[in-house]
Amino acid sequence: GRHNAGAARPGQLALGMVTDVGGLGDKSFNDSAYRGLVNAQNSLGANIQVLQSRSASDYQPNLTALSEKHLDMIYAIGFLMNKDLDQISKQYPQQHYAIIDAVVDDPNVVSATFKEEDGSFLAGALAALVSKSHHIAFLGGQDIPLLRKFEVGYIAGAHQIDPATKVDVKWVGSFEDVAAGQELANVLFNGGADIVYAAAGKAGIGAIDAVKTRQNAFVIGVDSDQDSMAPGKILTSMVKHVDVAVFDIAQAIQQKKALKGHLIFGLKDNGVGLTDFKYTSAVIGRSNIERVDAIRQDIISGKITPPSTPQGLVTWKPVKL
Amino acid sequence: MHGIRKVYPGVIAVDGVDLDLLPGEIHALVGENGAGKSTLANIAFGAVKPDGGTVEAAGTVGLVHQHFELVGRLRVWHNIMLGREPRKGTVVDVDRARSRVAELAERNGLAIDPDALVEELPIGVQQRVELLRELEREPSVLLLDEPTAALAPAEIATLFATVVQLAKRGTAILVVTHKLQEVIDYTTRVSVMRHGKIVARYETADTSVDEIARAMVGGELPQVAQREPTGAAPCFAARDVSAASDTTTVSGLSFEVHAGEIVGIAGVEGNGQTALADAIAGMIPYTGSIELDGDSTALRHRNNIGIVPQDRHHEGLVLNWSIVENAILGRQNLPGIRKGALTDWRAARADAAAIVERFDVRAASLDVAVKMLSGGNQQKLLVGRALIGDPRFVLAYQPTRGIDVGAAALVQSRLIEARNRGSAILLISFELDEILAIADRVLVMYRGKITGSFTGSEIDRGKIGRLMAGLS
Amino acid sequence: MKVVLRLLAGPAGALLLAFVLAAVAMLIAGVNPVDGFSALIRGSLGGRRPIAETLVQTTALLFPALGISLAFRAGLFNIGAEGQLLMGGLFAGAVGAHLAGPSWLTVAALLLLGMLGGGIWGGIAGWLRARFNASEIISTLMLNFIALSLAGYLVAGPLKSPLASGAETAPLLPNNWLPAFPTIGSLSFGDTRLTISILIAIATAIVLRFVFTRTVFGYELRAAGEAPEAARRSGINMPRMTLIALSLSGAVAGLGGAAIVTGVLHRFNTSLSPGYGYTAIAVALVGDLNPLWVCVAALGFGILEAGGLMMQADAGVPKDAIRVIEGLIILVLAARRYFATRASSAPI
Amino acid sequence: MSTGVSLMLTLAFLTLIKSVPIVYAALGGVISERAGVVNIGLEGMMTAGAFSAVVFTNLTGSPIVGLIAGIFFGAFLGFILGFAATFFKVDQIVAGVGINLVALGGAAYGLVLIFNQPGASPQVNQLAPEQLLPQITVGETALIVLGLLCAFGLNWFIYRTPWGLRVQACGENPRAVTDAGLDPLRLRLYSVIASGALAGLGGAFLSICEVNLYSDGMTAGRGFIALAAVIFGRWTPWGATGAAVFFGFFEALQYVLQGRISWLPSDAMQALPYLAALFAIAGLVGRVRAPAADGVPY
Ligand SMILES: Nc1ncnc2c1ncn2[C@@H]1O[C@H](COP(=O)(O)OP(=O)(O)OP(=O)(O)O)[C@@H](O)[C@H]1O
Ligand SMILES: Nc1ncnc2c1ncn2[C@@H]1O[C@H](COP(=O)(O)OP(=O)(O)OP(=O)(O)O)[C@@H](O)[C@H]1O
Ligand SMILES: [Mg+2]
Ligand SMILES: [Mg+2]
Repeated sequence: GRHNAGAARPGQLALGMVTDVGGLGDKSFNDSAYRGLVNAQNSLGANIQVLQSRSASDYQPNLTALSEKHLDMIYAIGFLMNKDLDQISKQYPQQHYAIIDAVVDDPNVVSATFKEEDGSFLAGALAALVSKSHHIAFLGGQDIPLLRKFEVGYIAGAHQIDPATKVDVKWVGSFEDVAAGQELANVLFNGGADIVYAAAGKAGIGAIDAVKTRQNAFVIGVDSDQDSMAPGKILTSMVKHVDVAVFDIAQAIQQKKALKGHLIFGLKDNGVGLTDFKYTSAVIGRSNIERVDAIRQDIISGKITPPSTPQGLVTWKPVKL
Repeated sequence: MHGIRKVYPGVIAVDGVDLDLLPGEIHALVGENGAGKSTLANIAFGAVKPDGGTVEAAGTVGLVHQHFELVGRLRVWHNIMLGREPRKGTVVDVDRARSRVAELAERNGLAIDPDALVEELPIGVQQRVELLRELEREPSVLLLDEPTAALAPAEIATLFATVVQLAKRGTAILVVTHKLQEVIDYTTRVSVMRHGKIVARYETADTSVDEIARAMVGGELPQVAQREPTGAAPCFAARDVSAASDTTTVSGLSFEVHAGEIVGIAGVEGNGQTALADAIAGMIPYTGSIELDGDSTALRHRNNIGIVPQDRHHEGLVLNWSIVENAILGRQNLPGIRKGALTDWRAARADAAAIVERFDVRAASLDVAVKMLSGGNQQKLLVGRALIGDPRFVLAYQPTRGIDVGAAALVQSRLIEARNRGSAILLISFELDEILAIADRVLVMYRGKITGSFTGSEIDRGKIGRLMAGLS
Repeated sequence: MKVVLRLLAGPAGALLLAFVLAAVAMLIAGVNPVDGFSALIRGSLGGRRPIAETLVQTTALLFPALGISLAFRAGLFNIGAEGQLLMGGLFAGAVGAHLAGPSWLTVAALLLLGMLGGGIWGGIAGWLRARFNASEIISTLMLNFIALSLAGYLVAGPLKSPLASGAETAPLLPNNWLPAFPTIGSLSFGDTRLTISILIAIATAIVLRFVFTRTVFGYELRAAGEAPEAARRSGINMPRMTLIALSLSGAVAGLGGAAIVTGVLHRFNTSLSPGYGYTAIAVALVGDLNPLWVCVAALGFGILEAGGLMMQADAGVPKDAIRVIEGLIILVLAARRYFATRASSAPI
Repeated sequence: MSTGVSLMLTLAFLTLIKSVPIVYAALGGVISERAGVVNIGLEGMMTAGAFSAVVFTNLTGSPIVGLIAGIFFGAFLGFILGFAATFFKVDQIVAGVGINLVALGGAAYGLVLIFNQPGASPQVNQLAPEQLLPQITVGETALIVLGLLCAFGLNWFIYRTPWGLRVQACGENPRAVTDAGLDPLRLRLYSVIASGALAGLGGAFLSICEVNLYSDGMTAGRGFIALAAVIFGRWTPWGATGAAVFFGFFEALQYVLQGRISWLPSDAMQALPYLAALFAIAGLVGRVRAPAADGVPY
């Protein structure tokens, strides 16, 4: 098997991971987490095992199966596993666990969450700065609370630059339907938006496809660095470094460092952030890049607090700087 | 065919039969229901594999099934020309197909609309389609399994005229039938089957209806029961009923059936019998009123009534079910059968046993699926179900269709016995003889209207025949 | 020799073929079939916990399969068990997060709510068919998608748990959890996910069988399915039968959804089912629509599902290869009737 | 161009594009069911078509080869279902469910085996990606036209040619076909193979024409929608095509309307095609009847 290197040798770091129903290949946090795991395999010499889940009722047996193997760390990828992990971690108090995107308050669990709204805020600000039509768009996968953090952060960021910027929002209704992602991106572009922030898993690939043949139009990628998928057409990617979180935790375990119960990954530690505009710096321009960086500092310093829920967005006002 | 043998679970359907068909002969195959005629015909055709024996045929073999094998949702011409469609380039030459069918029908005296949808045709007309389909292929051996069961007398005559013509041209013909007069009138030889064996074979010229019938049943024919006088209490009443079914309409029908009376509806098929029967059964909407003892809902609720439907396979039976299960269909809510929410299967089984016993249904057991029964035995089951428990009112549509002579006499007797015990019986039949034999009163139907009514001594075969033909 | 041949032509041959195909699939996946199969058996039957997991999966398939059987028996092609299951779970989950009271009462209430949810969903299709003669194949299928949208909307919005960052309802109060499977002698299932829902499912099967074979309603339902025209002519109110049959069918599937929510997940979310409602169609048909055989078929599929997880964990067979193996086994099972008739008519 | 006009255009083109894959699969459903085989496996056949088209395009660089491969592998699954349904007399629905599992699982696993990456394939050459109109590429146009031709051709085949009439008879009463000296099993087998080929083509449209990669779950239930379209269209080629366009239209409509009606949640919008279908079938009064022997092994 590809993911299962067999039993760990004595002394070797043994890591396990349970994906959520999105599974490997989601081009989102499952993939990103897997990258972190592979990094651990390569640079820490870890032995890794991955179990994929087909439905919510698979989480528990999968977590149990790994727990029975007494690994050094078991990662539960995705907020949907929080209840199950809570239960399993109590059953195996000696076992260490980590969960991504949710908080489980048990002594043997490390929770890692990300400030997606902060990164998305930067993406929105950048889009508002670059947009010629003052009209940008957000394309979401499924309308779930986690994705709403991306949406509202993005809108707030745009409004921070120019409250008159129009932001269209559409949802694919799926993270898989690439064709639908493409057509919806087309609809958004044809509707006048010139930048689409595609936070839609695999369906986002469709948006990247849609932008390739268009002039003066851009997509902002998400989760991983997608900039090279259509060089020059992807303004930037709002990366969410689940891989970094996974790797950091593995490293801490190996070095027997104590871990905090809840790790929050934000802009400061590069847990979230924009890529380095490798292909697009010319289009964006120096001054815009500097403005975005200034906003980044303001968020880190606490001057700006991007909203993370639709309710928060309603009461949120652009911050006078 | 030599030493043909076919065993089904529980029955030896065909048991060592030898049969030669000579070119140019019309060979009749007769026998009781379940004797094995259809099985033998199907073996000759090649549709059923025999367990023993050999079949040899010079040339092609055609079979006219009694339970037709037609494609209901296609048109007549297509059914007849299936597999032999005339072409114009790569497409079907519809005009040629149509005219071919029209010509074939014309030549054989079987009127048909080549463009009609088969499923919308009455059973008698479907029979013609099935026949024409085989005639079109001009097989060198033609097997006809009860081809006349659903035909009117005039059609039977034209059919046999065709058959005789075919024989003259050298076709070998086997006719399975229960109408012994046809045997005498048209065939050259006759084989009698009983319990899977050929028990007698005659040159038709040397034999008689009686002799064949005796050979069939292995003794004397049962006598039809006597009618006894009954009081004439009104029971069933139709008033000014108008209705339309798929193929026929009726308008302004009014008549009564008294308790202890058999009223026969005489008429050529297609004159509204189906619409009338469907309206009475509550299967189609109608205007006017239909009442049983003054209650217009009684019929709909199936309380105490018995119905013999027209098409036993689709309307009457659940083919995959056992005799027991079928015996209570339509009666499942009667007090004796239904106990609270439950079915009293013991009572159902007793009823089934009673039907099988009283109507001489021949089956390996009460638990065999009715699709395993021969056609005539299925029909007997259907009639038995309608009559069991002496219902107040019985609607019998062609009750003896496909039933052998002995069994037909039995069924007629059972109808008369039910009448004698006070049932009101409405008999719809295309066989005038049957109506004349058992009806107390005869109504003639023509083009959806009742054109004549005859009671007791007024009943006059000639007058009725003329009215049936639309003459006055 | 002849006996062996005969066995090979029979169901044993079908199973053997299934195993050979599965082995080939494993070899392609780079897995030693011996490891694969032993993981399958260990994961499904190899001890108390695996057996419990097998029964959890069996239960999840059994309810929708029984619901489907009921509809199919009435001649109604219900392919909407997935949506009905979801609605049942949704109803139970939405209320279960808040319902307080004596446990036996609230659990029973939630199960009934699940039946109500599924029943409404089936009933809509039944009503459309009865009233407008609208094909239940289309409507039940469409209702699957609509259920998913509706549930997705509700859990992301109005029913969203304030605790969860994801799309799901708040956790069920513990008094609303289905009780664990009773201890048999020294065998306790308290620490597994096995609850009394398997007993409820089996009881449902027995009731259904009783309804089919003993009651007048069951008789009429089967008549409607076997020979609709004959049934109509025997006085059965077909539209009413359609409505009732599809509602009941949905209710049974919905009960399954509620059982998953109250017994396994203890909350509702939209990834409740990996497609149980679709696989259950195969389960119902493989079980010949006979409730007791459907139980057996569900057990077989449950073994595959539970064993499949272990194949992934221990033998490293990827989950997609497991799906292929399941599909192959279903294909071969579908052909079992052919093998069975061959066996009975094969010359010896 | 005013926004209104451009919106209408967007809607029109999107309708066409969203309909095409469903049209192909639905036509496949028509031919198979007309011959008496219920094809629940359409979804799997689309998946096979979509996946193999990408694999072969990747292998050869030619999307035309990919398209042909898509048709071929769809037809191959059709062959399996057809063979199982005719010569093995299996329950067609069970077999269809099995085929779906094998295809969906097989494609997902194939991604790992062939491209060594789960979830989605790398991008491959797209079939004629040149933009014809702002909305629509040359490849899409070609396959839209071909789809219409297929509908036209199937209609002609079923109602005009002798073989089509025989296929119809097969779905109604295979015994009558046997009696006519023909082999209904063979006719059924061929029909299901054709069905798979059409569904495969529909899948290939999704993967190498509309976009340029295969991603797990990208058929997103379209095979089942096609099945509904077959019934909706009363088992006729034009009816099924019309029903497919109906679904395509409402899918397109929800794309366009989303976000424009602020009080309607996006989930309600996504349910639009299905809700529309529910209302439509309720309004479709009259008898809708499957071929008499549809689904019955012979
Ligand atoms: N497929 C079958 N399975 C089991 N038994 C059968 C089957 N076909 C026929 N039989 C039995 O074989 C016997 C002969 O049936 P067959 O249909 O040949 O009778 P028949 O002479 O044509 O009767 P009828 O005059 O009623 O048509 C009957 O007892 C019937 O029940
Ligand atoms: N729907 C059916 N399903 C299965 N077997 C059937 C069915 N209909 C008829 N049969 C079988 O075929 C045999 C012959 O049919 P049956 O005796 O009922 O008809 P028939 O009037 O004698 O003429 P035919 O030979 O044209 O069918 C029956 O004994 C029965 O076993
Ligand atoms: Mg017969
Ligand atoms: Mg007969």
